[in-house]
Amino acid sequence: MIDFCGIELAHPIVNGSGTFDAIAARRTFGEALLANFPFAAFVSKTVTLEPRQGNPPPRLWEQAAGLLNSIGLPNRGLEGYLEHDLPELAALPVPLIVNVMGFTREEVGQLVQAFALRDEVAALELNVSCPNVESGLIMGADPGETAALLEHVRPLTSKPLIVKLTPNATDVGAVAAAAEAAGANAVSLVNTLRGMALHPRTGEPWLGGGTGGVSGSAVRAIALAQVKEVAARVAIPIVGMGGVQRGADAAELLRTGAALVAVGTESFRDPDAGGRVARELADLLSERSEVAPETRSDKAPKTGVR
Amino acid sequence: MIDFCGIELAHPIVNGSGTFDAIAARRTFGEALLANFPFAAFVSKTVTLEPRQGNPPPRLWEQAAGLLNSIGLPNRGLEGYLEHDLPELAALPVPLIVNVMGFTREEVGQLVQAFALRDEVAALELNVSCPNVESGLIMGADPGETAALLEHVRPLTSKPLIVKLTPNATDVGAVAAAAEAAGANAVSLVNTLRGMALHPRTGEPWLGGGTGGVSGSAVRAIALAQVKEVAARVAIPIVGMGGVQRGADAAELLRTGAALVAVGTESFRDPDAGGRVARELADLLSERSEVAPETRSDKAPKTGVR
Amino acid sequence: MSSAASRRTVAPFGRRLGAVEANRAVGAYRVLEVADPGGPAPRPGQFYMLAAHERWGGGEAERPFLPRAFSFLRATDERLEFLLEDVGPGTRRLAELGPGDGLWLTGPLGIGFAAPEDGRAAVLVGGGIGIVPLGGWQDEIGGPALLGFRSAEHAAAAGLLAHAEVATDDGSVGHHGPVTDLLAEFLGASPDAVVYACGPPAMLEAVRALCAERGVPAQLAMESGMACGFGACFGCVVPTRHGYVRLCLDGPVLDAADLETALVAGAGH
Amino acid sequence: MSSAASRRTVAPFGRRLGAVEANRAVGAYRVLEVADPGGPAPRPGQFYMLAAHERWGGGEAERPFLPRAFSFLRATDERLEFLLEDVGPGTRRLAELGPGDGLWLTGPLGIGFAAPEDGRAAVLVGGGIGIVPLGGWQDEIGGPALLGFRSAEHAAAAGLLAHAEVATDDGSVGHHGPVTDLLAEFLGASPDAVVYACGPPAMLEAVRALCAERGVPAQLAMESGMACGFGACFGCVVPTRHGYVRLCLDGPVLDAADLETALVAGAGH
Ligand SMILES: Cc1cc2nc3c(=O)[nH]c(=O)nc-3n(C[C@H](O)[C@H](O)[C@H](O)COP(=O)(O)OP(=O)(O)OC[C@H]3O[C@@H](n4cnc5c(N)ncnc54)[C@H](O)[C@@H]3O)c2cc1C
Ligand SMILES: Cc1cc2nc3c(=O)[nH]c(=O)nc-3n(C[C@H](O)[C@H](O)[C@H](O)COP(=O)(O)OP(=O)(O)OC[C@H]3O[C@@H](n4cnc5c(N)ncnc54)[C@H](O)[C@@H]3O)c2cc1C
Ligand SMILES: Cc1cc2nc3c(=O)[nH]c(=O)nc-3n(C[C@H](O)[C@H](O)[C@H](O)COP(=O)(O)O)c2cc1C
Ligand SMILES: Cc1cc2nc3c(=O)[nH]c(=O)nc-3n(C[C@H](O)[C@H](O)[C@H](O)COP(=O)(O)O)c2cc1C
Ligand code: FES
Ligand code: FES
Repeated sequence: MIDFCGIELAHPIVNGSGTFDAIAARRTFGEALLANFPFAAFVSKTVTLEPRQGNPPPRLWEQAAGLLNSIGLPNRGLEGYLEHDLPELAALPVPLIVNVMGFTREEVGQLVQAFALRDEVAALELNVSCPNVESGLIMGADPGETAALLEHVRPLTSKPLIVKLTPNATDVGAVAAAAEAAGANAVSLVNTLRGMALHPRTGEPWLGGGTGGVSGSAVRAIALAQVKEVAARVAIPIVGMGGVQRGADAAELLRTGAALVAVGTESFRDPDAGGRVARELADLLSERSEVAPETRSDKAPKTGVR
Repeated sequence: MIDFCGIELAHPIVNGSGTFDAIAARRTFGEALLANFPFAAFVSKTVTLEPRQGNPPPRLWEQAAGLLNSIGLPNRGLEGYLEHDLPELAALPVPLIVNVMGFTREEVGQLVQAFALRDEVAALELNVSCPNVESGLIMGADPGETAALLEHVRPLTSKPLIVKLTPNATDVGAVAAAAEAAGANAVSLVNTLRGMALHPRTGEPWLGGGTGGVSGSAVRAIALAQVKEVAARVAIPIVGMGGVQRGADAAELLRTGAALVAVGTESFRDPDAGGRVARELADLLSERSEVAPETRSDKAPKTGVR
Repeated sequence: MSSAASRRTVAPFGRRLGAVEANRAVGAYRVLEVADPGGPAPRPGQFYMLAAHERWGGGEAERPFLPRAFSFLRATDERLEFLLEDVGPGTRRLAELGPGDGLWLTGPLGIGFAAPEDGRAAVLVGGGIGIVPLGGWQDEIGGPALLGFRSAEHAAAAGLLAHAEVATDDGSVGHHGPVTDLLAEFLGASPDAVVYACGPPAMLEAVRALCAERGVPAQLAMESGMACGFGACFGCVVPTRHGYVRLCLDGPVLDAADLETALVAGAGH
Repeated sequence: MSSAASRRTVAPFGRRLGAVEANRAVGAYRVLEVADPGGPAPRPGQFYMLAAHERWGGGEAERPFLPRAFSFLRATDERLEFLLEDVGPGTRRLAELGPGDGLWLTGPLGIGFAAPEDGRAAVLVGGGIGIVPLGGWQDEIGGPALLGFRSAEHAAAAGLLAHAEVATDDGSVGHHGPVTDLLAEFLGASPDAVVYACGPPAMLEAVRALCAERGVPAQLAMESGMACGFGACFGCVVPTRHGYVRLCLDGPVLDAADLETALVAGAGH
């Protein structure tokens, strides 16, 4: 078992918010999903105060070794989430982490406060980094803004607060340090990198939302560098993500300082990617400890495998 | 012919600094290189005041649809460049743009001043964005720093000054606007994105330089989004680059606001990539103007094809 | 296994490795026969996400990266038949697979066609590669097939369905004109029909408009760009009268009455 | 065409499309015969950058992306012979190409071996896949070949050279031990030799150290990770007594006397 901010997890692999809908997956795959749930905790898609339709289609563009998306955070809003989604997600066999986003500090505060009361929720992730929605960029790209947000919401809950950092920032390490100083229990990164594609025939922006965010293998090296920068600046645990496809990719993020690893886009290629990565990782770690203990890093991850 | 900052160019394709060594290519390909020179202007690799060996190997890591490099700006230094490189580069059949970088404003000033005197040099590109060398990040990631640099060097030359922006910045548009306001004649982007890879066996950083910069197809969508942001903020011409492989990629950058397009990593896959992209682009543009003039953008590039 | 009444066969969790057994040309298309041992019987109209086991990537513009959505033509005894049209790097890679090559498959996904209610007679309308989901459905519920194609080369695929009446854009076979001409004629004679249609957006929109005008119920098997196929990415939405729906989860078969238009941005070629 | 004295044949500018004519196994390796119509005759020790024309990418970890460096084994009549060892996604893809498949090639690149000066007798030392550049060189200057391999399966490639004496790590064929044992013995008998060596870093370093100790001149055909092959990226540097040199431009053949070590970070498997 792994301890992450006081939450017991069976292995270090979770999902990236917005890249796995456990409710839809259960409709598609039935109860087999629950019997083989791929993630050690489930991170739900970003919830906002009001319901959102999301961006007009097309929302997807396939790029070289990656995906550009402009989903626009469709969700039922806080009330709809509490009524429809929460009961179903609470029935999952793993702890639930709810990802929230507000357009003002007060909105984030309202969301945090609402979930603070719910026992079904193990932790909250603050999306301050969504590149599709204006405020995401503003709150998470600046250390001062991030600190002010945390100072506002920290008193509202004793649940672990994970700040999801945006990679579209000059100095993610400084933002992470500001979040830590203001009381964040963990940081997660990377969110998607701002990107754009044009319609091959018309030359107009392809995505209904204009610009979008890049994820997948294409961003793996960028994510690893950012996790390293953040690991050098904070002592709180890091949820590393960005382009993880295989157990070896997860092992690299762990070695670089992550305590957990999230699988995002790879779940689109393989619905059980999370489970596969967890199994490959376990095999790798047991191989290494058997064959060559001396080649393992002495930098232990911030939260270890017990 | 194209007019770029008063320089006449045969077509809109140039090379990215540091991705084509015309002197080495001439040794490898002989005079055929000059007869078929792939670029409309040649941008030389970053020159610093003092000679540099560059970073220890390994310097290259192949990532999904891209390259991660940590070259570390090896060069002969200003004196060596003037003595050895400049005469050979002046013999190329195209205008020469010299890319310079200093570790302080004064150093950049010295470099600019030295080249201001040389008729062989058509323009200067200021590398304020190299992610491998500390100062690169500092000068080009902050609008104030960029403005201060330009204010220092602008009086030193009447040659066009192109500021090469770093993509590792929260707001590239703001940096570009600061450069323009302080007298830059053009901006170029993107430089490489900070990235890292680990040795598959040891788990230590693979690159001798620790971290490096990502280029190639993987960054194309990110580059396009940044060019769009910058185009919305400045009126000076833009040299767009990042993952250009085909004429269609160049056309997209032009359409999004670039006046010229640079080919970088693709030259490693095809030494004549610049020439091929220029030919494919010309075919595309003539096809479009023949077949469907009404589908062309009404946003003309800042510097048009006459 | 699901009963005939259900529109959704639940998929085994995760992707699984199928094996290509045959790849043959049918006119301008390729039929891929894939062994899916242990795979459940899908409902007509459901689809699969497919990717080549090897070398999925490295095509034009360094793609494909994501799996691709395909209806099945017929499914018998744990063998699936797919019909492919080469329109880009993903379909090109799949179309070159030969016997023994591995194929990742996830599915069946989405919901299939609903059986005709109140004794209406089924008529199947297909355009181009859109004939695919009609194959298995016709085997189950019968009914004539009105099929539109670009040219005689493509119309060769009409042989994959029974009782097919053909229209071509170039008039090289069958009726010279859109397949909706045939449908209009049919509905004139049999106004109590229910229409099952699949094809390019413009065709589906013409079918929708015609059926709306005539007050005939229609089910449209639609397309949109997909990344995951199981509701994970929210990328495949199409607008309906009740807001956006994920086509991979609440479709690909939609009730025409729920649509203001069948023209979906980013779908079609 | 270059004279035998020159170490560098200039390459046609750009990459060109060659065609695979044959692909056969030689022990653990594959020989790829490639038609290079109009291509110039390379100098032994020079190399080419190769990439498959189709599906270069989509392998393990979504690679390859860049072309790969390969010495040629022999070059005759505008046909090039390459010998490949499958060590990763690039070599794997190339090793599966068959007759008629296209191959991008750029080259010849770098500089080849220099002819023996002052009448010294040549001895060729190869380790594993490192035997490749010795093939054409032996055809030109003769001399015995001392070849080291992991096992008998790999040692089958010794037949590609003449007068080969073999050593294997596992003793399954020839001398049981490193090929430098054979070289030490040879130099004991013929101290006036000049050594031409190619192989894994550890072997080259052993050759370098031995030759330095014996005062025997040696030329080492080395490896390092390359992106471009023509001096464009500055990525392939190896440290020499005179600083870093680009191996693709000033090598891959280096004078052992210029090296403090032949162990290059990031080279070898
Ligand atoms: C439910 C469903 C069932 C289907 N059934 C079948 C079937 O039975 N047989 C069949 O042949 N096809 C079927 N399709 C269509 C098939 O999925 C597409 O043809 C396939 O995904 C195309 O992939 P590609 O790589 O070949 O082409 P792409 O290059 O992906 O081009 C396909 C279309 O996608 C768009 N596009 C182009 N470039 C990009 C990009 N980079 N990112 C995103 N979009 C892009 C354009 O509109 C283009 O015309 C079905 C689709 C759906 C949704
Ligand atoms: C001048 C020269 C001549 C050569 N001649 C021959 C020849 O005749 N025959 C032959 O078989 N080989 C030859 N080689 C070696 C050949 O170029 C390599 O084996 C090939 O590039 C490996 O590519 P790959 O994709 O198969 O393997 P890779 O996965 O690229 O692995 C090869 C090695 O590269 C490193 N590596 C692993 N992953 C990465 C990564 N992502 N990015 C960068 N490096 C990585 C590791 O050290 C690994 O062992 C030559 C090399 C040079 C420089
Ligand atoms: C289609 C899609 C939707 C996403 N939605 C959200 C979201 O709602 N909230 C959020 O915090 N991150 C969201 N993300 C970001 C992912 O959680 C993750 O940070 C990112 O995709 C990088 O990981 P990957 O490369 O493994 O996909 C989304 C990513 C994708 C691809
Ligand atoms: C190997 C390598 C070396 C580079 N060296 C320099 C350099 O010396 N100075 C500079 O300004 N940019 C340098 N760059 C950045 C490129 O000029 C270009 O901005 C970047 O690679 C993006 O374009 P691409 O994706 O087409 O390669 C280098 C890039 C690569 C890949
Ligand atoms: S394709 Fe991902 S939600 Fe439908
Ligand atoms: S491989 Fe690029 S300089 Fe040698």
